[in-house]
Amino acid sequence: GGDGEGSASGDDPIVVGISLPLTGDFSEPGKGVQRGYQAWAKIVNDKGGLLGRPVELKILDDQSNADRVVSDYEQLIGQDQVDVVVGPFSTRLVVPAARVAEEYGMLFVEPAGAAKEVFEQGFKNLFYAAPAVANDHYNHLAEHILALPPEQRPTTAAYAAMDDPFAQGTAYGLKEKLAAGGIRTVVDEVYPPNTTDFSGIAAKIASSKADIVVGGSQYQDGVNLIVALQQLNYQPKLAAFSTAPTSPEFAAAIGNKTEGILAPTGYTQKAPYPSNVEFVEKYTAQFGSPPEEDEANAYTTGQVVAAAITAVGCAEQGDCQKKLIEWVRGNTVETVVGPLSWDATGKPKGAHMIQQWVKGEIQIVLPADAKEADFVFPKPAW
Amino acid sequence: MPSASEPTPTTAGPTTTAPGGGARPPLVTVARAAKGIALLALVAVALAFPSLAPNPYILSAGILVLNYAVLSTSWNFVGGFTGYISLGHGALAGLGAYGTGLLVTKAGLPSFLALAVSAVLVAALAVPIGYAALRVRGASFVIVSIALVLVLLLVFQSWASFTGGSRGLVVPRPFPDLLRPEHHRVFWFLFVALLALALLVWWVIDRSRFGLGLKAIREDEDKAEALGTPTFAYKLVVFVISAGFTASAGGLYALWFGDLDPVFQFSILTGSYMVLMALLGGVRNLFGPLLGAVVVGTALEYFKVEYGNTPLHLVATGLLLALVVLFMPDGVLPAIAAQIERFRPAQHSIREVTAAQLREQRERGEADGVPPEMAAAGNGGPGAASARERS
Amino acid sequence: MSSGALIFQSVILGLLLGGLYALLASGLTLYFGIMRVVMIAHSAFLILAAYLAWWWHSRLGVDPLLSLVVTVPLFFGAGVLLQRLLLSRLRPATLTMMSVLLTFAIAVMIEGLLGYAFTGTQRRIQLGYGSANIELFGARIAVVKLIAFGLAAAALLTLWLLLKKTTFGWALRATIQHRDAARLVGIDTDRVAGFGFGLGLASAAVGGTALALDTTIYPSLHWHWIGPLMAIIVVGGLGSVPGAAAAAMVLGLTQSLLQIPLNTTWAQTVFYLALFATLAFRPQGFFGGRLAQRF
Amino acid sequence: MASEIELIDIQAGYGRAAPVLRGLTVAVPAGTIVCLVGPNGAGKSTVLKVASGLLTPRSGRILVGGREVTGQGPQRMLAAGVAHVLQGHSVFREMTVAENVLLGGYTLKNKAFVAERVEFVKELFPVVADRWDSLAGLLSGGQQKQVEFARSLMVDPKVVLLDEPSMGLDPKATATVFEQVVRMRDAGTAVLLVEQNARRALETADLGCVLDLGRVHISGPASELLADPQLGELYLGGRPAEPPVTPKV
Amino acid sequence: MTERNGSGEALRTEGLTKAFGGVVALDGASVAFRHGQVNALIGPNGSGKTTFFNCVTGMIRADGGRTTYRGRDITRSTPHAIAHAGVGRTFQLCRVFPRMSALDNVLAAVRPAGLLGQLRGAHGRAEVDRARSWLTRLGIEHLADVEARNMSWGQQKLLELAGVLMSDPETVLLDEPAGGVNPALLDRIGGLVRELNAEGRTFVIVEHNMDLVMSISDHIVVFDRGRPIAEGPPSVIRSDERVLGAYLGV
Ligand SMILES: Nc1ncnc2c1ncn2[C@@H]1O[C@H](COP(=O)(O)OP(=O)(O)OP(=O)(O)O)[C@@H](O)[C@H]1O
Ligand SMILES: Nc1ncnc2c1ncn2[C@@H]1O[C@H](COP(=O)(O)OP(=O)(O)OP(=O)(O)O)[C@@H](O)[C@H]1O
Ligand SMILES: CC(C)C[C@H](N)C(=O)O
Ligand SMILES: [Mg+2]
Ligand SMILES: [Mg+2]
Repeated sequence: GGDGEGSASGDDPIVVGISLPLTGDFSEPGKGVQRGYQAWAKIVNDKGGLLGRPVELKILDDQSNADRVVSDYEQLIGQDQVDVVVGPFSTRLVVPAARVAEEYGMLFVEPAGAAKEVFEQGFKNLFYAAPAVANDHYNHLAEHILALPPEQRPTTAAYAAMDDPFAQGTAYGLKEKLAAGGIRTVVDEVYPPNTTDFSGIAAKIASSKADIVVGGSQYQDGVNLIVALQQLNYQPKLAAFSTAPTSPEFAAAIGNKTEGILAPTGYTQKAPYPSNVEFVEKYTAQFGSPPEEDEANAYTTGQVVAAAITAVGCAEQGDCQKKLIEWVRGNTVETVVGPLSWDATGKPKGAHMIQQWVKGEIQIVLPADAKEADFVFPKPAW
Repeated sequence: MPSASEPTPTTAGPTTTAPGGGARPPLVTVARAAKGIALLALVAVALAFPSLAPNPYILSAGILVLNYAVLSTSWNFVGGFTGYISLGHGALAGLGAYGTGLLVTKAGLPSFLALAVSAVLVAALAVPIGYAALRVRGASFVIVSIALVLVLLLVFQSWASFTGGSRGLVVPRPFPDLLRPEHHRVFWFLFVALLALALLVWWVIDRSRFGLGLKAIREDEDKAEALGTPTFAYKLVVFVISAGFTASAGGLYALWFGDLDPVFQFSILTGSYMVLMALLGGVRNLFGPLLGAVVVGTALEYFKVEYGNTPLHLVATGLLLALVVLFMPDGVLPAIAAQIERFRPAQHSIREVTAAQLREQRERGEADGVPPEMAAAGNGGPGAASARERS
Repeated sequence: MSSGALIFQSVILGLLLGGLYALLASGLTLYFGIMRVVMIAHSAFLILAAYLAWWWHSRLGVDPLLSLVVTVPLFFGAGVLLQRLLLSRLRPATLTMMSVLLTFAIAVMIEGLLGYAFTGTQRRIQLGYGSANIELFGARIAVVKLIAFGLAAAALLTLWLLLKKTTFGWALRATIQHRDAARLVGIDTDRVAGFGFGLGLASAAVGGTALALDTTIYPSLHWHWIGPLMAIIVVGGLGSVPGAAAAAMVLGLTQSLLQIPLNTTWAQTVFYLALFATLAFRPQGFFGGRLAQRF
Repeated sequence: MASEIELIDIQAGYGRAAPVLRGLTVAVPAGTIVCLVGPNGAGKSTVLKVASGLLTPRSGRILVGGREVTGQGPQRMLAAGVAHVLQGHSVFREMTVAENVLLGGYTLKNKAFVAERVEFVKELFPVVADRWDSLAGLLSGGQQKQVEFARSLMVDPKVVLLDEPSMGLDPKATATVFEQVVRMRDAGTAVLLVEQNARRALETADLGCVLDLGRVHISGPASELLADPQLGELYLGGRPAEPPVTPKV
Repeated sequence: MTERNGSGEALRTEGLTKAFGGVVALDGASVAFRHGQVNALIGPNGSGKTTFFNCVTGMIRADGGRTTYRGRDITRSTPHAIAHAGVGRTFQLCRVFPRMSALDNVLAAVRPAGLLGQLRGAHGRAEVDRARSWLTRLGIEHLADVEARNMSWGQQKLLELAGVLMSDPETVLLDEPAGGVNPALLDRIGGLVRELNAEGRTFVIVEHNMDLVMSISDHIVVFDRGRPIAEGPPSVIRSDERVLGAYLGV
């Protein structure tokens, strides 16, 4: 399905091919990314499109399935002859998708391939449209904890991460730093993506009585783990989970017992960049609520592609793609998450912020210069 | 060329081989000619497809179908000959794929050497697996085969340090410089070659004494054993052959596709697609699984393109399987053969005679010196036709 | 860090899990051991029931337990129809094999329809008491898990009584072993076989609801259940309801305890190890008996 | 004399295939044994299946006790008083001998009567008592046949259809079976008996019917059939050279 | 066929024992069957005759005792090895390959040797001719291309016999060949057995049809409760009191 409404000019549309996990493991964030792309297309088209041509999205559902994502991009590029492609959600799907794009010589800007593995594949066409890679997401939190006075500083930590490059990347990025700072790891669990029963893991964490619990989660697994921990009445001093707590569904999913839960984010609605003000406003008008991180990442992706197309002056398969790739590699793009530029592997050069649920709302607490609320430590009981 | 033991109750039976069967009716010759032409057409299509495919996507979809064809033909070594229904063949393909991938990435073998070594390793591994699994029959075998997939899934998910776990394993490209359409073209021919080899081996076994022994196992294993067939050894050998081909298909897929994820490599769905395809085409037929793969594989791709955003392809698959099981348990090819049968003049192979007529015949026969013996031993009579019914 | 407490906690979790396994495996045993049908779709129906409970809760806001009032009769009816319209059409000679494929097809269809209706997104019932728990000698028992266990136990007991204490159980077994002979002693075989299947599915309805109370569900979740359940009925001895229940408790407990030294995934392999060991050393299972081959 | 069961002009067959029975008529009066003989595949078992409602005839009528019962299933037929012992092995293999025998009385409400019958069959067939709790499928071939026959003795029907009850039985058990057949006849039951042990059966029976190719070929008093030398050769086998060693009932 | 010694011992068991749970099916059965004879094995239902066949042919493993065939110990051999040694059998409930033609049913009994033998075509001219000649001898040649499941009981019995004979056993064990077979047909089966015996084959026949047993056997072994209680030629057995008591029930 496309989103080509409002095509003012009668020109041939620029078809953007996307495969997204609208169902399956990544469906919650996947739908967020979809909304972000849709908002981008609408905003671009409302302004008359790119190169005078309207933008049309062609979105396929890959069901969070790495096999499907490959055949989706194969279909988009080979059969549907889309003009450009952009990435799906999550590292696990981004890597195989990027390879298809590369082998067809296409530019591949993606919103959600944050794990360091993405940049180790030798892709020449890939660019991650967000500020930082997974392992650096918790950098501010690690600094903050290690800077606490010794008597306040937690001494033990429990980690549970999904067997997923991104989720593990975040948790282990933090783990490395805390362990180096002398915080002992007492539980270190890995679970496959489709795990539904977390009571065993929760029992181990609870009985370890760790001061800190860190979940390398995507979405539903984070929710399940938190509920399982709550069922065992485990009360850590600090609880951090990647991705899940930033989702709009999160609070209801765990029965509103959210107080004090932490999560990293690359985006804030309050960021002062001019395009962000426009984005938040128009997005809110379109969808009724302000955008979250996933939406923003998709929007950023769109911005990068749009900038390249506008600058190079073409959008189709073939030689044009080489030019687009060249352009992105050599330039800095102003986006809703700030100015983005990339190294040779497509890795962005920026940092993430830390959010916390404070008084029933998720707010930025770190770094100090961006904070919306004070960091609460130790966390109140949940 | 299709199976000589095809159950065609009222034809001249194993037409290709029946010696002294008297003059062959012209129909049979026509049928043979038709088969020859069909075979040639098949070869022509296989060779020309890459040039005919309108775009690389169609070619890649074709490769998927071919992969299915190799898999279900490989499955049919066990399922068709011995009647052991394995829902777990997906695991063997997965092992082949991972074996190839790991040999390339961890041992640094060249891609196709890795493929060969992996196929041999899986075949070797099939000896202990078969040794355990083939000891039980019927439902227990199905359960074991399902368990095989599930346990390997757990192992490959959990043993992340070796297999990459749920994060998957990336298999380096054998031809890193090829653009994707070229890459597809090369692999199309590789898959065609593998399929041809599998078909050839199946065909050789089908007509051999070994094959007849396997079929006897399918019909009545204890009886076969009592007649002197070393049933266990037979089953094991054919299981190993099947595993080798299945693993080769898996390995070739790994080289072609490049990304392995345990959830898909060790999926019951893969195994059941093999069963569905073989069953649909007809498990007693050389080309049955191929036909099934073309039908089901094409349908799957079609569903995906048409209804891509919905899981309705699962419903369609299920529906198809259910219909086949309920109405065509012998497959399409035999069903077609049976339809053709109906247009031939009815031949009653079991004579309908009363005991009195029988005695007359016998007396006449004895005069002629032909011993009609117990010619109508329990003259099947009306059963002749009724027995063609699936009972 | 007290590992004694962890063990105790794991034992409790294992028993609670085992109860659910027991109920589900008993349903499978019913079709499998008694009716010679390999019911791959059992866990798909389980997930279906879970979805219905979830839907009931999220749409109508009613407690999922109340959905049983609808799902149990509904599933019973579905079971009767399934048996009468589909399974009864299979040739007796190939019943076991073909029923695998047929019920496999049904499972896949259910999965597809669930995906169509509810998407592949993971769902979870958000209960007010979802994380409520009670303390027992230092261990914590989630209220939802306790309810699920109670449901399973009640259903299991009912099933067992029906099979053992009524002639229905006899009639069911006779029907499947020799249909014509059963008809000749006066058994209404169509009805009995249908009821048998209905009963099995009704147990899936209860199990599904119990499952939905405390776990996320998604359409393809049934694959994760089918393996352990199959293993349980083989270990327990095909055909024996008490055998399946006992094996379920033992394996559930083992799995839970193994999670302490191993991770969750490795711990699951216990089912398959038990399955292979059973087939290697005691193919007739550890509790029920299976007819040895006669020549 | 009114017949207890009558099959009139029956056409019957399996599936869509040609009919097995082609216009067959048989009647069994109360207190009479009618013996059906004929070559393998003649349709003898099919006749019994039609008579007990297992197989619905394509045309023709079935009367039990003068009442029309055409098209009714075995359950209703049993209620009408028709019992049928199948050919071959039809024990419930994975149930105990006890369960098998008791299932023979599935339709009975009277517990005392059931207990009485159980005692009776246990005495008649020692194997039933000896192996009361073992699975029926594990018994030897002949033992299973005995259990089957015992099962059929649990009820007291008006019409009994017996399909080769002596197949696989040892001489002693064969004698018991024939004794019971005679006892039933004497109690007024109508017995339709199919036997390949044809001479023996005809010696016991009152009337005989030779079935061939789905029709009644010849019928008449059993003794006349036995005496017909041509029939003997065609259907009953040549007289053994030596006198039979099987004891007479 | 290998050289056939008219007087040697074919099959011998010593103290063969088999119990199923509490049921003792074979209780130290020691029996010897001479080569080149038609032997009968009779006894009441459940006396262990079928179990004896099953143990001798390796289909089930005896708990104790020894079986030798022509002097070779076959106690622990697999069924196919025993078949290779020259012992063929039929089953009490006739067993054929239901979805194979009669011809294939018979051909399936061919035992190929070596890898190349395995891969040779199953329908080689020599084998097919031999198979057809067996079908002819058993009078079911016209059914060669009919699937076994479409045959009547009697035809299946003959087909099973043809298959066993195709595997060219020196010794044939038949379990109730007469059960359910029309008496007119039975006479001919008896004739065939004698004919084949004249060619040098040994038979062991389990049968309840005394007319048949008495008319065709040279030697009769009577089983009761899992062990032989009497043996001898028909004339002796017919008047043996134990036999009359245990078996014939008079
Ligand atoms: N279930 C069935 N389906 C199809 N055909 C059948 C079926 N049962 C019997 N027949 C056919 O019907 C005919 C009559 O069978 P029936 O069993 O009545 O013979 P019968 O006289 O009892 O023979 P026998 O002495 O061998 O028992 C046979 O030719 C047989 O092939
Ligand atoms: N697999 C088994 N499990 C348990 N008991 C068995 C088994 N096989 C045979 N038996 C028992 O062993 C005894 C001997 O059985 P067998 O079949 O050898 O008798 P048979 O002499 O062939 O009798 P028939 O003349 O009735 O065929 C019987 O009591 C039977 O119940
Ligand atoms: C921050 C997220 C958008 C990154 C994504 N979850 C990934 O797997 O890489
Ligand atoms: Mg009959
Ligand atoms: Mg026997």
